[in-house]
Amino acid sequence: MTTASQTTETVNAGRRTTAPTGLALYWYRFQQSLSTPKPYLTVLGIGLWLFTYWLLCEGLRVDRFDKIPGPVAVAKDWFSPTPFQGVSIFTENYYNHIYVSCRRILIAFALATGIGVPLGLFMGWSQRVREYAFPILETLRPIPILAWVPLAILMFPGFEAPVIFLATLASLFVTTLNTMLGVQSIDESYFRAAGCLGSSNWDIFKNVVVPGALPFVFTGLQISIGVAWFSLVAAEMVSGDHGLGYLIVDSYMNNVTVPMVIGMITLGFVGWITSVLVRIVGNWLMQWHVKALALQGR
Amino acid sequence: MQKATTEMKTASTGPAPAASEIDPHSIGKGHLELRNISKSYGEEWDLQQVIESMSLDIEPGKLTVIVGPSGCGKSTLVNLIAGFEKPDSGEILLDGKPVTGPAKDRMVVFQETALIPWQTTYENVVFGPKLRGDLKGKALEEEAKRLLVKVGLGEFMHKYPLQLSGGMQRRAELARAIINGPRIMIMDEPFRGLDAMSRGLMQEFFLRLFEENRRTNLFVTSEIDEAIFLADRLVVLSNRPASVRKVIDIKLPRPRHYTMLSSAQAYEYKRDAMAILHEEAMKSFRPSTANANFAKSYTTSGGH
Amino acid sequence: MNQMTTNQKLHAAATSPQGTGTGRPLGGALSIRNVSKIYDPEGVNVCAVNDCSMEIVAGEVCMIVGPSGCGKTTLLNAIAGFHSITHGEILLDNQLLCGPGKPKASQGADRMVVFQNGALFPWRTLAENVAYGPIVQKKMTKAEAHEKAYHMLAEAGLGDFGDKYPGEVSSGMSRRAEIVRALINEPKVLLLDEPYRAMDALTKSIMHESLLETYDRTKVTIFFITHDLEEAIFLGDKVHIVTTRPCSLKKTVDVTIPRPRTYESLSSEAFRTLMEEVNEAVHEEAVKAFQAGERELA
Amino acid sequence: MANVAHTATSAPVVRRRSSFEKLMSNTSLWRGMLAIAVFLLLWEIGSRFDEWFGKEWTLPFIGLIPAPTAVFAAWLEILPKAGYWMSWLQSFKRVLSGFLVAMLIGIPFGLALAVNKYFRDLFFPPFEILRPIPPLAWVPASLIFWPTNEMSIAFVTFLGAFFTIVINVLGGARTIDVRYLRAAQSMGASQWDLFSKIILPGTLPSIFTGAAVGMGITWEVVLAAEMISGGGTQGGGGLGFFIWNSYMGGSLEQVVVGMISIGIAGYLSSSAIRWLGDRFMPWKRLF
Repeated sequence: MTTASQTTETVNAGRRTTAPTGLALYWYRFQQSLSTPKPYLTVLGIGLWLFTYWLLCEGLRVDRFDKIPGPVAVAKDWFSPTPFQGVSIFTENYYNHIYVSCRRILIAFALATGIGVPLGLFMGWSQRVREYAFPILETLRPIPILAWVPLAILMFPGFEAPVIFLATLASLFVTTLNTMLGVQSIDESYFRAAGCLGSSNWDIFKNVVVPGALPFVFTGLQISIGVAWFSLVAAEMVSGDHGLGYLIVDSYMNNVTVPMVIGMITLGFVGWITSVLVRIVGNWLMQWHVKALALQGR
Repeated sequence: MQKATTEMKTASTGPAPAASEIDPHSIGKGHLELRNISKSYGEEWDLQQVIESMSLDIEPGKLTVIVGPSGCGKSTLVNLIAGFEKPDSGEILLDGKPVTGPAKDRMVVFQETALIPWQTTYENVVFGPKLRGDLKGKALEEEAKRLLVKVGLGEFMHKYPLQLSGGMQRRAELARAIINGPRIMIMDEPFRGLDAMSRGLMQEFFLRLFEENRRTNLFVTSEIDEAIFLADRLVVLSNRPASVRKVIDIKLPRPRHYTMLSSAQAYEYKRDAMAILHEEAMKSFRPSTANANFAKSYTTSGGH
Repeated sequence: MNQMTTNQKLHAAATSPQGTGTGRPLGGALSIRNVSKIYDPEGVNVCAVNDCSMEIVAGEVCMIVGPSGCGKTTLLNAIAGFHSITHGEILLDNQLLCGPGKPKASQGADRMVVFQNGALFPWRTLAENVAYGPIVQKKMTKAEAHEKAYHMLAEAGLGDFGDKYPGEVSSGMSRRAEIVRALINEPKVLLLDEPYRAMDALTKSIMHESLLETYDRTKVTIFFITHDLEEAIFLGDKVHIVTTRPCSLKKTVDVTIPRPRTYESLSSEAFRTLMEEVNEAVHEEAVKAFQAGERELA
Repeated sequence: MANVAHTATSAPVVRRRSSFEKLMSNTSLWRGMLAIAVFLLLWEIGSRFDEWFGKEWTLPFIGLIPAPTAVFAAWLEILPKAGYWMSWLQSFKRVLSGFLVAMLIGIPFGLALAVNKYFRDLFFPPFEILRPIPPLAWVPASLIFWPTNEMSIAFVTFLGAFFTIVINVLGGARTIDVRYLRAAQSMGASQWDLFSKIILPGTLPSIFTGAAVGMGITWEVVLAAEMISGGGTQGGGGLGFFIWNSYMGGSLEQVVVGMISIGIAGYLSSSAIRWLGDRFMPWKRLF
C-alpha cells in the first residue's frame, strides 16, 4: 500500500531515463523525499525533543529536572578542551573508557560466537546432542546475567575477567539458541538433495548446515551484541574498572552529572555502531540472501 | 442444491428482506465498464507500464473470465476495479457510476485466502453486515448460517480459518462475499495454491453457486482449463502491459459438468486461447529474445 | 521382463545421441513389488502405501497420478532411500534397493530427486549448485565440474544465469536448473515429486516442453509424481493412477501419443480420448480424498 | 523418524500405545534428565574435590563454587523464613509495576506510530536515538532524578520493557496482511473499524512476543537496579539485594539460592505471559 502511494508521487514531470547509481541514487532519493513531509517532521521531532529537554532542565529549571544536566551544559563540556567536569572529546580518559569497553565487547563477542555458533550448529544438526545439551542450557538461561556477578567475581581473578565472563555468558545463550533454531529451520529437502548428490556427512555439514543456518546466526548475533552491551554495562557498573559503564556510575558516585550523560550517549552510539558492523558483515557473507530479499522488494 | 434455491426465495420474503443475498438491486445488475484505463509503477527511469489503455465491458449476469500470462497485470486490474488503487488515466464505471474506492457492491475473493484469522468462520461471514448494520440479530444469524450450510461448512462454523482445509477456506470466503450482496463478484485467482484435484472440485462447486442466481462475476485466472470450464465470456489478455487480446464467447451448455472439458468444442476453445497465450508467454520467456524483460517479469513476480 | 528391459536399453541407446556426457550407463528399470508402508508416529499406525506394485522399464517416463496426501511421495521417498518400507521390495535394474532384511535403500547418485518446492541450495549460484554433485563425489575437479555445469546450463537455456543465486531467478528457471543438477550426475532414474505444483498453467507448459526436450536428449528413466492428469498424459509413456490413502495402483494407461510432443499435442484427438478414458477414475479418487479430508477435520 | 526398527516382514498390526508407554519411551525426556543429572554430579564432584583430596586439589573456577547439595541445604534452611519470601514479593512488585506501565504506554504509542504516518515521522527518530542506550545506563541518572529509590528502579524497569514493546507493536502492526484491510474496506469498514477489528487483533501476537521479551529484560533490570542501588536503604530488599547481601555476608550457598530463585521467578513470569497469550489469542493455539 505504501509503495503504491510512494510511486504515484514519483511518476510525474521531467522523467529520467537512466537509473542513478551509488551516491547519486541516495542523493536522488533524498531530493525526492524533500517533496514529502517526512524529513521536515524528522528534524522537527528531534528538535522538539531537544527543546523540551532543554526547557525542562535549563530553560525553566523545573524542580527535579534541574538536577539533570541539560543539552547545552552537556554539549559545552563534551566539546570543550578544558572540560568543567573532566570528560570531553579532548581528554584522554574519555577514549580510554571507550577503548576498554570496546575491547571487552570484542573479546566477549568473539568468545561467545566462537563457542556458541559451533555448539548451536551441532545441537541443531544432531538430535542426540540437542537432547543432551538443550535442557542444561534451558535451565541456566532464565537466571539473569546480573545474578552471576558474585560468582563471576569469585571464580575469576582481577577486574577484567569477570566482566568479560558476564558479557560472554549473556551473548552465548542468544547465539547458541539462534544458531540451533537456524539449523532446525533448514528445509529437510536440502539435506535429502545433498544426500542424493553423494555428500558425506562432513560435506553436508559444510555445505548445508553452515550456510543454511547463517541467516538465523546473524539475526542471533545482532541480538547477541546488544545483550553483550547490556550485560557489559551492568557488570562494569557493579564491579568495574574503567569502561563506559564504570564512567557512568563513577560520575554518579562523585556527583559529576555531565560525564554521566556523555557516557550514556557515547554508549548508545558505540552500541549502535557495533550492531551496524555485525549487519554489514552478515550481508557481506550472505550475498545470496540479500539479493533474494532485494528482489522480493524488502 | 435445488433445495437451497427454494430456501433462498423464502428468505427474501422473510422478516428482514433488506439487503440480503436476494437483493433485487444486486442480481442482474453489475454492468462494469473499463474505459481506456492505464496504470504504471516504478521509478521514473524504470517505469513499468502494467496496464495500457484497456477497455472492457463486463456484462451483467454473466461469468466473465480474464486469463493472461503470470505477472501480466491481472492483480493490478483487480485492485483497480475493487477501488484499492486508482488508475493513472481512464475510468471505471459500475452501472454508469464511476468507481471511487472500495465498496460492498464489488466484493473481492482474494488469492490464497484473506479470511481474518482471529475470527471464526461464522464471525468472518457476519463481519460485513455487522459493520454496516444493514442486517441484524436473528435475521443476520439465519442468513449467515444458511449460507454456511450451503457452502458445506455448517459443521465448521465455529472453527478458525486456519483449522479449515484450503478448499474449505475458499468456500468460507465465497460465503463471506455473497452475504454482502455485491453487484459484481471479483475472483482474483481464488483457487490458486490448491492442488489440481481439489481445484477441480472447487470449480464445480463454484459453478453450482453461479448457475443458481447468475450474479455478475469477474473471474481472474491463469489456468486455461479453469477459464473455459467456468466462463460465459473469456477475455484473453496480452503480456505486460496488459490489454485485451481477444474475447471468446464460450457456448458450452449450462449446467456444466467436468466431462465437458474433454469435449471437442472445449478443445476448440482451448486451442484458440492457448495459441494466443503461448505466444504471449513466449514473448517474455525466451531468454535469448527478451532477456531483460524476462528477468523482470518472471523473476520478481514468477511465483506469485 | 528381463528381455523387455534389454530391448528398451537397445532402443534408448539407438535413439539418443547423448547430448550430455558420454558413456552414461543406461538402465533404470524400476520394479516395485507389493510395497507397503506403515507410519507409526505416537503409536497411531497410518497405512500410507498398501500393496503397491508397478514395473517401470528403462528409459520410460512413468507418471503417478493421485490426490495430494495419498502416499505417492512416500513411494518416491522409499525409492530414493529417505524412508524405509514395511513390506515388499524395490529393485533397480534387478538389484535390490530395499526389501526384506533391508528396509531402507541407501541414497545414491543413481537416483536423483527433484523436490516439490525445489531444493537448489539458495546459498550457491546455479552453476555452483550444478557442479556440486561431481565435486563431492570426487568425479571431477572443481574446474572441470564448473565448466561442465555452465555447458549443461547453456543447453537448458540458462546460460546467462549460471552466476545468479536461486533466489534471483524465477521458480521456473530454478526448477530447470535443478533438473540439470540432477542430470549432471548421469542418474539411472530421475525422481520428480510434483515439481511444477506451485506454477501457473503457462509457466508449467513451458516447463513441460523443456522437460520433454531434455528427455528426448537423454532418455533417462523418469518417475514423475503429480496430481495433474493433463500433465501426466502430456509427459508420460505410462500413467499409473493410484487410489487415495492408502496408496495402491488403481489403473494404468499407456500413452501412445508420438514423441516429440509439443503443446499442440495437448489439443489432439488422441489426447482428448485419453483424458476421457481416465478422467472418471481420477475424479472418483479426488472426491474420495475430498470427503476423507472433510471427515478428518470435523 | 527413527522407526527403521520395522523389519520388512512384520505384519501391519495396528496397535496404540498407552500414554504411560509413550512417557517411558520418550528418549528425549530421559536424555535431558540424564544430562542434568550428570551436570549436577560433575558440579558436586568439582566443588567438593578439595574437601576430599585436600586443599591443594582445589579445582579452578568450579572448585570455588558451593556444591549443589550445600546449596540445597541452604535453601531448605531459608525456605521457611519470611525475609526470603519478602524478597520475592518485593522483586515481583517492582517487575510488575515497571512492566505494566511500559505496556500501558508502549502499546498505544506503538500503535500510534504504526497507524499514523506523520506521528511516526515526528516521534520515531528521537525514539530511535534513545533506544540503543542500555537501560542500565539510565540507573544513575534516574537515581538522581527520582525522589525515591523505589521510583527510580521502577523507571529503569519501565524503560527496559518499553523500547522492546514499542518496537514489537510497531513491527507487528505494520506487517498485517494488506488483504485483511482491503477485505474489510470492501465490506464498508470505517477507519475505526479497521483499527479495532483488524489492526488491534492483528497486532496481538506481536504484543505478546514483545511482552515476553520485555519481561525477560525487566527481570534483568530489576535485579541490576537492586544490586546497584543497594536496595535496602528505604526498606527495599528484593532478590537482587538478597544475592548482593548474601555475597557481602560471605554466604555463597545463599547467592546460588538467590540465583536459582530469580531464575524460577523469571520463568514463572514468562510462562504467565504465554498462558495469557493463549487465552487472548485462541486462533493461535490450533491443533
